[in-house]
Formats: sequence, structure tokens, C-alpha cells
Amino acid sequence: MLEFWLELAKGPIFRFSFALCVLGLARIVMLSAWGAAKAYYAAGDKELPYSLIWRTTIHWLFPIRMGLRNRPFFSIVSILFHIGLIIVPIFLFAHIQLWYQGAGLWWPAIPRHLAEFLTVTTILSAILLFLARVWSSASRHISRGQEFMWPLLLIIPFLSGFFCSHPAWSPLSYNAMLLIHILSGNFILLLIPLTKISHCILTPFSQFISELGWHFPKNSAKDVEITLGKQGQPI
Amino acid sequence: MIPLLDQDAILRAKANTKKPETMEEQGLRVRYHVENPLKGGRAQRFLEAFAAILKHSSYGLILEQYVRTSLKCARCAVSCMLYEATGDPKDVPCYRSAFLIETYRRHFTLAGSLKAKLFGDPGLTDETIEEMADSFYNCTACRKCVLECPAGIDHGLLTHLGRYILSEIGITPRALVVSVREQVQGKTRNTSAIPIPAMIDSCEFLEEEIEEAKGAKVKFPIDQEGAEHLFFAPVSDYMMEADTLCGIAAVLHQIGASWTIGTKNFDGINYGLFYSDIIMDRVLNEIPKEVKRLKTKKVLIGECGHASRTAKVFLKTFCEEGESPPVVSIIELTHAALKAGKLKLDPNVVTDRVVYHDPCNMARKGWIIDQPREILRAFCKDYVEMTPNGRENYCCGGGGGTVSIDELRPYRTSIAGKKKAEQLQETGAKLVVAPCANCKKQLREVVDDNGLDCEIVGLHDLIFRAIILQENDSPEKTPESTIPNE
Amino acid sequence: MKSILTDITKCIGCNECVLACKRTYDLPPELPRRWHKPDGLSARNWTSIVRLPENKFVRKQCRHCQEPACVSACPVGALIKNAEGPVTYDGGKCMGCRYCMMACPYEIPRYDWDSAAPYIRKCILCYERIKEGKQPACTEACPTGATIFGEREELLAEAKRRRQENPKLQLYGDENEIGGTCVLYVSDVDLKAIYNGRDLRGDPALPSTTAPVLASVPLTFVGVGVLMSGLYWTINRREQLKKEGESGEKANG
Amino acid sequence: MDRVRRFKLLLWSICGLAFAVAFRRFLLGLGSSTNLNDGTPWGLWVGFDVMGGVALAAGGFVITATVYILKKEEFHPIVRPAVLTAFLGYAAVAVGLLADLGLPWHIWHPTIYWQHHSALFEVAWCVMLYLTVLALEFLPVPLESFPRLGKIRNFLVKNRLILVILGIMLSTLHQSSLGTLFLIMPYRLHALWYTPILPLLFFISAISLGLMMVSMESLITSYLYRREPETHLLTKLCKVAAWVLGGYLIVRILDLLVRGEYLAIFENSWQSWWFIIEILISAIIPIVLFTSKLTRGKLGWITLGVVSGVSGFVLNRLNVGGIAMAGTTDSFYFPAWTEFAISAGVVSGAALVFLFAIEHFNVWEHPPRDEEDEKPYTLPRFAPVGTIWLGDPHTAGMKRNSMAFVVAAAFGFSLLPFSSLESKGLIKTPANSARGKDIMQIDANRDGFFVTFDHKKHENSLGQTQSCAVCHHAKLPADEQTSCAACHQDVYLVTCIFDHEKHKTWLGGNQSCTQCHPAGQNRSVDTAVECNHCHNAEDASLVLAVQESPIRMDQLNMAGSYVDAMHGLCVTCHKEIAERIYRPLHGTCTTCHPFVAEESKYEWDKLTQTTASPRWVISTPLLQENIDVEKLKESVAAQ
Repeated sequence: MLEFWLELAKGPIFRFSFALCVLGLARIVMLSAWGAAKAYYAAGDKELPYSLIWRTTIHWLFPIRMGLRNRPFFSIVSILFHIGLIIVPIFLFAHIQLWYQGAGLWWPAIPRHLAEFLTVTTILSAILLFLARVWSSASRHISRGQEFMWPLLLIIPFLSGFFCSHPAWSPLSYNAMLLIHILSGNFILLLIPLTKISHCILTPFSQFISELGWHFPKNSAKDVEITLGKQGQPI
Repeated sequence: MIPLLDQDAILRAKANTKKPETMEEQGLRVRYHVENPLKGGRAQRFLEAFAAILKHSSYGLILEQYVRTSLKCARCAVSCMLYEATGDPKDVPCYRSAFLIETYRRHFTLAGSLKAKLFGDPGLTDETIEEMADSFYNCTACRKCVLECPAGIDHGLLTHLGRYILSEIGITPRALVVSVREQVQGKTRNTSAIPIPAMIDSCEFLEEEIEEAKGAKVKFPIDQEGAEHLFFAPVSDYMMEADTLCGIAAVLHQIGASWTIGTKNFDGINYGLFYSDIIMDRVLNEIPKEVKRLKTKKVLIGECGHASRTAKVFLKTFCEEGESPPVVSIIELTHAALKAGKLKLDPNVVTDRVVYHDPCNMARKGWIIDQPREILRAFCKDYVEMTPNGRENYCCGGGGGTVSIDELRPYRTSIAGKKKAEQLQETGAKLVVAPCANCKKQLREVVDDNGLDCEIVGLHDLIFRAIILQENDSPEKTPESTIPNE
Repeated sequence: MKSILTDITKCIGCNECVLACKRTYDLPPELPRRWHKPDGLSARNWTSIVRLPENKFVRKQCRHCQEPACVSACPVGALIKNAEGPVTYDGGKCMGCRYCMMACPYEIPRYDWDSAAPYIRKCILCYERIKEGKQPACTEACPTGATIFGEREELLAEAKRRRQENPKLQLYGDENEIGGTCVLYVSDVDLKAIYNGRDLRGDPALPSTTAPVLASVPLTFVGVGVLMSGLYWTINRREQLKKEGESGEKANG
Repeated sequence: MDRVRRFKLLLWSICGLAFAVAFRRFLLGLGSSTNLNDGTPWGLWVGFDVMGGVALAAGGFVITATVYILKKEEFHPIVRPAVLTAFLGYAAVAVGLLADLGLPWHIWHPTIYWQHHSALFEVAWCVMLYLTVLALEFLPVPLESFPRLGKIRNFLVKNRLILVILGIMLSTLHQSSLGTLFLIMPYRLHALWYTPILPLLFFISAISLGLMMVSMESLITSYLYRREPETHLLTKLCKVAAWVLGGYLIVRILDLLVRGEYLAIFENSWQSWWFIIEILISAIIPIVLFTSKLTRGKLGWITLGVVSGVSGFVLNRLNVGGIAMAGTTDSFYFPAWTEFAISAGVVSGAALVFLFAIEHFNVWEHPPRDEEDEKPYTLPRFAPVGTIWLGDPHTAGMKRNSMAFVVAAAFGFSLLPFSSLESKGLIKTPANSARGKDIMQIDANRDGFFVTFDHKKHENSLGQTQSCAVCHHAKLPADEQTSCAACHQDVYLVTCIFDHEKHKTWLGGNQSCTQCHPAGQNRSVDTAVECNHCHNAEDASLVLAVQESPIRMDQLNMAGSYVDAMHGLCVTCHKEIAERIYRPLHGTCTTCHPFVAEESKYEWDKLTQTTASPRWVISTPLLQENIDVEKLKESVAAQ
């Protein structure tokens, strides 16, 4: 029975969630690009401060300065968390091996010890992030359910992956651990384009879009006035 | 969370409030005195107004983006002076933005429709709208939080949009509406309802003042056709900030600029920025009319943050193609003149410690930051900076139009202005330079209510004190290069 | 014109010719695939031995027709009938339409179905070796002389001689059979069995089925054009006359 | 617009599914995504996409001829939709061909490599030219929206007659030459369909099919957009179609009579019944419905007739393109679902473009407008408050349709095994337990070659029933009954990363064990060479940065593999005995695997390459050990 589920998780479910993740993100980007193009076309003032946008974007993509400015502990933990989160799944030797076997794709892997170190830091920083969210009243109050869920959900594949590469310490059998690992990974892939994790692809455009947001269409105010039937009415 | 507030400051502020009868007494959380508060069916009308705005503007783009990327990391909280003053989670910028973001998600996205079908989400309620109104008008729209958001969410833009939608269903503070009503529909055509003759009288009076003080004949040109600059000051300057106007006139006289004040429209204030694009559109469209009438080339904006920003940024947006005149701020003009060596400032006049306060609307995007500092350093003996400053400066606490609402004074001075008061106290400055009518009014009240010992002045007030005027031979000689280009 | 003659009576089914072919063209080992036909030919086996009842072994390979259907079918000329006899293939021209596979009456050409850039595969009569003056790898490898290489006329004569010796034998591939082939068979069994029950002896060459239609193409093309222009002119003229008549009536009226 | 909205959602979903299939088809080739085979190299894509697509697009030349040549002005309203349908039909053919061609990036080759003896060459040129002509014929319509390009439009409109006549010439040619394609395969095509006048039949049927297709397209769009159907025009079209169909029927029957194949109709084979069905729905039913007084001019009956006729002729093209060959080839072919998906996707794509053109250009007198678009200043209603508004119809459609596309594509991907894009995990190669009692046959991997194990003899020599624990686990209760295979479930244990079977195949089957498992040692993960023994940086062909050994069995908390267990059990003891009692042969492989030496004389190469029957390759039952005979001899001599 376990083998059946394993096959299912590795095959159809993986392909479904991976395709949904990639295509879903592509869809979001294309919709955003379309919206941005439309907004730019409509904007009354088409001059944008591109250099400022570019600088701010780079600044947030590689937030080296950011840790010093405010909430330094939270920032550093979150940077560590992101590093592990991005590097380990993509550059783990075993994952690359799967891609090589399946699609003939191959790219350099990180050393095993680094991968293990990053896995542990990611798990720890996820726990810290969760605690920080619960601890700080500001973030606790503005958080929705998914904000609490995400760090915990992300721990699962990392922890189970760690146990898969160290079966001797695993509380469950190898296959069961692998099943948990694959299913949780699939679930995360599935959720990426549907939740806030889509920021992984949208963040680079955010500054540009925010700036574009201030560039209203020429006749927007007048059109809204007409639509709401307030044309010519006293204020 | 208990707001850590200075009780004395609150009491002082309450004592200074002009019209206590319009304010509902509920601690410091102010219920706005709302223009035309329609009851019932608000949610539906809110959504319809929202939809109408989405249909005809680009707000849908940013909302789509923010719905997907809002991370709720609470980094914005630590940058917001309101949250720092109160510690109330409702003052976290992200909490405020969530009102609009969640409404958008619920009523304008596929995810929302799915969620509603699965969990039976009832949607927007009247209570939420009341909370929303409360929240959006607590914000001063200073946009400091924007700098701290890793996801690039512009909470200031969302506040702007939120107030816009609310205004369309009739929820707007009365003070703003009354002013705008006078400006757009009234006889006097300005927010302070100053009659034109009174304005001309005060200009003549100021001419005499300048002659008295500096011994030079400085004109306030009224309705002069064909001048280079058409001058728009925040209209309150004519009543409260005479020194600023004197300084501006003196500088313009000294550099020999040709300028004029139009009698049909001389008010630079545009409260539309704070609550409605429709109003902003209407007020802005008056400017090119006056420019056309007087055949001037450029628009010169006096010492005012939001007036500068609306004119500079939104004139091109809302005016017809080719009809938007170039906009210059008086600070840019003065700075260029100083650089060109045309101004003579006596460095021995201002000896007290001086600190410069950045108006958010000018500094946030990095437009006017260094120019005033260079001017001040040129003649002030003891010039200091507060931290943070420049782009990351804290708001005075009266931004977003709240300063014109007198019943808000306790809130403004003891919560919104608390951080500013602390900053000022730290510097130990005697003179606080704030080149913005809003900031000046707010800071004066902050100083009063918090018992600080400083004087609030405009940039040109100080310049007026230090400037050495000479009789100009031929004002027309002024080369073009002294005036900063766009 | 070079040719191969295979004598079924002499074949012992040792597979040496198949091996030689694989070695010469460096063909990878065979794997069982869904798209294979039971005759053993595939993209990796250009010739095969089909075992028939009573231990008769028939070597199957491209027949290198004198008037090949595949060559006439190929829209880009990727298949060519060479003067030396072999029908060769140029993968650089091929666009993968597989019309040759449909057209071949012997159903010989095979396809690289498992490749993302597939080509047509079939025996090319060791064209390169022939040009060098050598004989094909298969005939060279045959230990019993069951399959031999030579000038077509000579082999045909040899085949006829063998048939005279043994009246049971049948001759395949002379001019009777769809215009003749370069791979001849002398057999004491009916080769229908390896060609899907088809006996092509006595049939005309296949290109002759499409040739008349294709020859009429220019005529049809021009004809339709002229017909349509004529029709248009006539109808237009009639309408004009009608209009003129109407306006004339009006003028008169 | 609600019908159109739902219809578009469906079309986008189909396109999504087709996208997934197309991705796989271009990545892995035709074999993995179709059921085509060496016996049936043409399948659904040629029969439906190409032949059906071209035939369905015949409406273009028929209607343009009617309106511009024959001057039947009353048909003018349907010219534009007809030309558009034709254009999209041909474009769909081109796209379908891209999927069907083995080397689609060579699709342009007929333009430079000429081979005018080929019917397909003619078809290729005609399709290319006619596609251009149709594009030019239709171009004035979208150009109406770009007043700046008015010059081009005027030029095209002025020269329309030339284009129309050229279009008719090209259509005539290649509608018929699609039939010519099949003249070269008299042996493949069943006698009921193979005829020298196939080109003529194709041409005539294309005319009637064109007329019916235009009617069908008009019926569908008027249903979708809730328009009043142009019943009077349709009646006229169908009347003409009935005449043409009559002619077609007569020619077809005459042909059968002349060729003398008419008896085949009555031979009661599946082909004969299939033929009758085809004739019935393609010609007879439409003729009856279009001419009978009872049914003529009534929308329902017209629809039925048109649907019957269109599907009948699509069936005809499918028959000629493949179904009629089923009996004459020795291979079976039925399209895979992936083939249906691509065909449906191409049609859906064309339909979407058609709807787009209708909504944005004046294909009809006025494009159909969405009610919401019509009044830009109306408000969406939010009563009750739970209502959702996704933006203006265009934006909302984009959001919904792209979502449908993505979900359908992901679903498609989940249905398509990408050979091995997934991890293999622990592959179980189940071990069979030994059979027999006193003399046991041990054949764990079920390859038919077993080790004979004299249990009785072992029992006797080791000390009768007291000695069970020497070999068997004494820990398990009643262990004599427990098969070794109960715990040692696998013949080989392999993990996610390391695929033992694949390595075995790559290295040459069972002959290659010693390449990784040094001779004379237990074959287990422990004794195997490290991965980087082969996969190292020096060997460019195996550039796998293998850094360490695969997962070790002792980490898995699992029983070792069956082979290891048995080897470990027997070999250790035997070797020990061999040394103790000075019988070196007692500890070698041949003690238990006696046939090894005998069989190993065959060369591996020979076995793989000489036979077409690959069963041998997979299950060659050999376990070759490199027995060092010299050493053996030495050790024997030493004693």
C-alpha cells in the first residue's frame, strides 16, 4: 500500500503539482505584465523613475543592508531561512540525480555537508520565524492563518528529507519518510502560485508596479465620476 | 498593549483644541466628524464605488500584486510613528492595508469567489467600513513604511485609494470638504476663503514691511501678464506665514525673476491628494487655466509639501496633453540662485541651533532633500540633523490633511507627533525649519502641546532674516540658467 | 546496376548478415518496442531473417525497386534512387512526413519512433561500400552463399538458370514485379508470407498510379483559372448589359 | 454572452490539455505520445487534422466563388466567416502538421527541395500558397480597425478578384491531390475506397462539405451568441449541397460498378458495413433532409443534416486516411488519448481565434458586444453583498481562461508519464521463496534458472534437527516454516538514487556483476565499489559528481537483499568448510551454479545482436564469475 502511494506521489501527483506551480507562476507573471502594460498605456504621466525603481528592487532582492536597519534578528533569521529554502531543494545532489535520470538535465550540486548544514539552519530558522511571529504583537495581529502555517509546513519536507538521508535516525521506515517528504513537497509546490509564496516570482516587479500605481490614467477620475453618476454635482 | 503616552501632553493638547464640541469623547481614538454620513447599505455602495474605480483606473494592477505578495512580515510596524507611539496592532500599516486587500480578494478575485463558496464568507460588512474609515484617517499617508516593505507594497497608495472609495460613499472629514468646496465652487477660490481684495491688501502691506526691514523696494506683482512664473503659495501663508512670503518675494526680487500672483487662482493647496482623485483632478485643472490667462511659462509652488507634489507629479497626469506647464518649487529656485552666487546671505544673523525637517511629500521620493540643507548650511552657524532624516524622515504627524482638522489636535500632537517631538528634543535645536505650511502648523502645535522650547520657521523666513537686498538694475537680465530645468 | 540475389533454399538462418549489418552501421542493440512489426525489421535492424514453417529462412530487407514508390512519394527528395542501384536516404532533407512508409508496397522503411529527432531507417545497400568497389556487408558475411552481390543482369540470369535447374523455384524481383527490384529472390516458398499476403508479381510500377494525375496538374490549374475568369467575365457582362438596358429604359421613359 | 463564456472556458481547458501533450511530444518524440507504429505510420493527425481540416476549410473557395464569380450577392453576409473558417482550417492543418511531422523544424523544406513527382509536394505547395491567399483575402477585415494601413487594405480589396480566382485554382488542385496521395497505396487501401478517381471524389465532396461546413459554423455561432440564424441562406446552401451530394453519390456508385468492386458492399465484412454507414451519413441522410418537403427549411432538420453530412465526410477522410487500411496491414492502430487531445487542442485553438476575430473585427456586420462592454459607465451590482466581480469582461475572461488552461495543462501532465521524471524510490524486485522440501529449488529472481539445494543432505551433515539454528534464524518462532524471502524481500535492494536494474542493463546484464562486485566476494552494497569508481571527473561520459556511496542498507533498517542473505549464508560456510576439509572447489560459484562455466562461452555481444527476440537480452540467465582457475589449480596442487 505504501509503495502504491509512493508511486502515485512520485508520478502523477508530482507532475501535477510541479506543472501547476510552474504554469501557475507563469500565468501570474503574464497577467501582471499584461496589467502593467495596460496601466502604462493608460497612464497620464509616462515618466517613471527607472533608476530609483531598479535600485530599490536590487536592494530588496539582495537585502544586505536591510538587516541593520530594523528588526535585525528577525531579518537575519529570515535571510538564512530563504537561503536554505532556495538552495537546498534545487542544488541537492539527490534531487539533481532525479532530474538527470528523468529528463537528462544536470547542474552542479552543493556538497553534502553544506546541504545538511543548510537543512538544519532552515529548519531552525523556520521554527524561529514561527516563534517570532507568535511573539511579536504586531505580526501576531496582522497574520492570517497561512502566515502561521507556512513556516511549519516548510519544516516538514526539510525534516523528512533529512531523515531520508539519515535513515538510521528516522523514527519511521524509509519509505514512509520518503512518502511524507514527497507529498509535503508536492503540496508546497501546489500552494506556491495560489498563496503568498507567489512573491517568489512577483517581488522583482513589485517596486515597478507600486510606482506605476501612482501613475493614474488621464481620465480615470472623470470616468469614475460619470460611472457613479456624480457628474456636475456639487461637492 | 497600553499606549505609552505622556498624560500631560494629552491634557495640554485637549485644552488647546479649538472646537471640542465636534469631537466625540472616546479617549484619543477619534471618531471623525463625517460629511454626509449615509446610513445603511454602505457595504454595497462601497463595493460599487470600488468596482467603478477599478474599472476606470489602474488600481486593479497594484491590488492584484498586493493580494498575491502581502507577506505580513510586520517590518512596516517598526517604521511607523503611530505604531511606535501607541503599540496598538491596529496602527500597523499592513493591518490598515489589509482592509482593502482582503476586500479586493473577497470580492474581485477568483480565489475570493472560491473561498466564499467553500467557507461561506459573508463578505464586506458595515462594521468593517467603519473600522476602515477610522483606520485610513488615522494614517498620515507619509509613506515611510513603503521604504521598509520587502514586498514593495505602497501602503500610502492604499490609504489614498481607501480614502478615495470612502469619499465616494460620503465618508470624508468635514474640514477637508468644506475647504475644497470653497476652493472649487466658492467665490474666493481658495481653501481659506480669503477674499481677493484682502489678499491684495496683505501683499501691499508686506511690500511695506520688506522696505521697512531691508530697505529695498520689493514688489508683489499681481496679475502681471507674460511673467515667467505664476506663483502658488499655500493660501494659509497669506494669513499666518507672512515672513515666508516676504522671504520668497525678497529672493525673487534679488535674483530678478519675473513672477506674478494670479487673482483668479492663487491657492496651491490641493486636498484632493488626501481623499479623492476626482477632487485632485478638478483642482489641478484650474492651474493651467490661470497659466493660460496670464500667459506665464511656469508654475512656481511656494513652501508647501503636498502642493509641490500634486503639481509636480499629477499635473501631467490629469491635464490635457501639452497643457501641463512645467512646475518648479521655490526651494529649487532659491538653491539654484545660491549656487549661481546671486544671493547674499548674512551668516551672522542666525546664530541659534537650526534643524531641518523634511516634509514627506517632498523628501520621500528623493526630490527635495539636499537643496534646502545646502541653503541652510550657507548661512546658519549651528546647523544639525535629526535622525533619521532625508528620505527616511518621520512625518510631522499632521500629514494627509489631518492638520486642517482642528478637533484632531490632541491626537495629532500627542500620538502622531510624539515621535517628532522626541526627535526635536534630541537635537536641542532652537529653530526648526519646515518648508511646508502643513508641517509648520502641526509642528507649532506639537511644540506647544509637548512643552518644547523651539521656534518653527519656514526656510524663506530664515533667508529673509539673513538676506542682504540690493536695488536691482534690470530684472530682465536674469539668464535662464538660474532657473532649474525640469 | 548492382544487385543482391538471395536464394532461400541456401539460407540456414545463421543471422551473420544481420550481425554484419549491425556492425557496419554501429546499430545499437534491439529493445522490445510497442511499434515493432513481427518481421524483425526496425530502426535498429535494417535486415532480418524471418523464419517460415519447415525451417525456411527468408532474409527481409529493402528491395531497392527500379521505380521506387518511396522515392516518388517523398515530397522533398530525401530518398534517391542511385545509378548504382541503391535507394538512399538524406536525413538532412527529410521532414518526417512518413509518406514513404505509407507508399512502400513492401512496408520496408522503419522509423525512429523513440527519438525526438527521428529519421527513416532502412537498408541502403551499403551505398558507400559499393562506391568503394566493395560488396555489401551482408553478402560478404554470408557463409553459405545464400545471398550474393553482383550486376543485376548477371544475377537475373543466374536466378533464371537456377529456376531452370529446379522448376519448383520461383523468381522474385524481375521486371514483372512493379517494374523490377534490385534485390532478387529465388525461393521455393511463397514470399507472400513476409509481405503481408501481398504478391506483387504482375503489377505495374507504383509511381504510374499518381503520375497521370500529377501530369494533369498544370492543365487543371490553368483550366480552372480560365474557366473562372471566363465565368466572371460572362456574368459581369450580362449584368452590365442588364443595367445599361435598365438605364436606357429609364432614359427613354 | 454566457454561452460563449462557458464555451471559451471549455476550449481553453482543452488547449491546456493539448499543451501538456504537445510538450511531451516535442520532448520525447512520436513514439511516446502516439500509438503510431511501423505498420501504421499515419494516424489520426493525418486523417483528421490534415485531411479533415483541409476538407472542412473548403467553404472558403466555394462561397467566394459563389459571391464574387457567380455574383450571388445574397450570400455576401457569409463570405467573411467562410473565408475566416477556411483560413483557420488551413492554419490548423499547418499546426497539426507541426505535431505530426517527425522533424517539424524542416516543415519549410518543400520550398527549397523540389520533388514534383510527389503528390505530397503538390499538397504542400498548394497549402502554403492557399494559406497566403486566404490570409490576404481576410486581411482587409482586421485592417478595418487600423485606418493608418488603409492603403494596403484598398490594394487588397481592389485585387480581390485575382485572389479569389487564385484561391479557387489552388483549392481545386489540392482538395483533389489529397486524394492523389493515396493512389500510390493500392495494396493498403481497401477496394471499396481505392479508386483511380479518388482525386475527383475528394474534390466533389469538398464542395458539398464546404457548403455544409459554412452552414454548421453559422449555426454554432448563432447558438453561441444568441443570434437569429440566417435560415433562408442556410436553406439555399443546403439545397445546393444536396445537388452536389447527389452528383457525388452517383459518381461513387458508378465508379464501383465500373471497377466491378460493387460486390464488396455485400460481402458482410466490417468494411462493407462501414462503407454503408459512411455513405448513409455523408450523402444519403443529408440529401433526404435537404430535399424532402417535410424537412426542408426547418432549422432542426437542417442542423441534423449538416451535422450528419459533416461528420460523414470527416469519417470518409478518416477512412481513406487510415481506417480502411486496418484490414490490409498486419498492425493494429487505435489513436492514443494524447492524439485525440492534440487534435482537439488544435481545433479549440482555431475556434478561439475564430471567436476572437468575430468579437474584435467586423466578420459580421457588427461584432457581438458584451452587454457590460456596451455601457462602459454602468456599475456592477453588488446586491447581495457576497457577489464577486472579476473586472471588465475581457480581464475577467483572461483570469478565468488562463486558470482553466493552467489547471487543465497540469492535469494533462499528471496523466503523462515522462518516462522517469519521478524518483524510483526503493525498487522491489520480489524474491521468490524456495520450493521443495528435501531437495529444494531456489530461484529467487524467477528467471528459470535455479540452484538445487539438498536440504536433507545439509541437515544430515550438520547434525539433524538440532542444527536448524546453524542456518535459520532461531529468533523467529517456528522458523523452519518461515521462508527466507519473507524478510529478505528483495533480490537486490536499490534506492532512490541508485537504480540497480538500470546499471545492470547499461553495463551488459548479468555478465557484468563483477564490474562493480569484485569476484569472489559477497555481492552486497557493502562490498560493491564506490560510485565514483566509474563516475569521476576523468570520465567525461559519466560526469556525475558522485560524492559518496548510495544509501547503505544498514541505515535502512531493512533486511538485506535475498541474494545477499543467501550468499552470505552459503558462501561463508562453504568457504570455511573448503579450507577446513581441503576441498577448494567447495567454496566456488560453480558449486551451486553449475551451469555458469558451461554457458559463459557465449559472448554477450552475440546474444544481444543476433536475435530480434529481445527476451534473451532481458533475462539472460547467466551469472558469470571470474574464477581464477590457475589459483584453484595452485591451491589444489599445494595440498
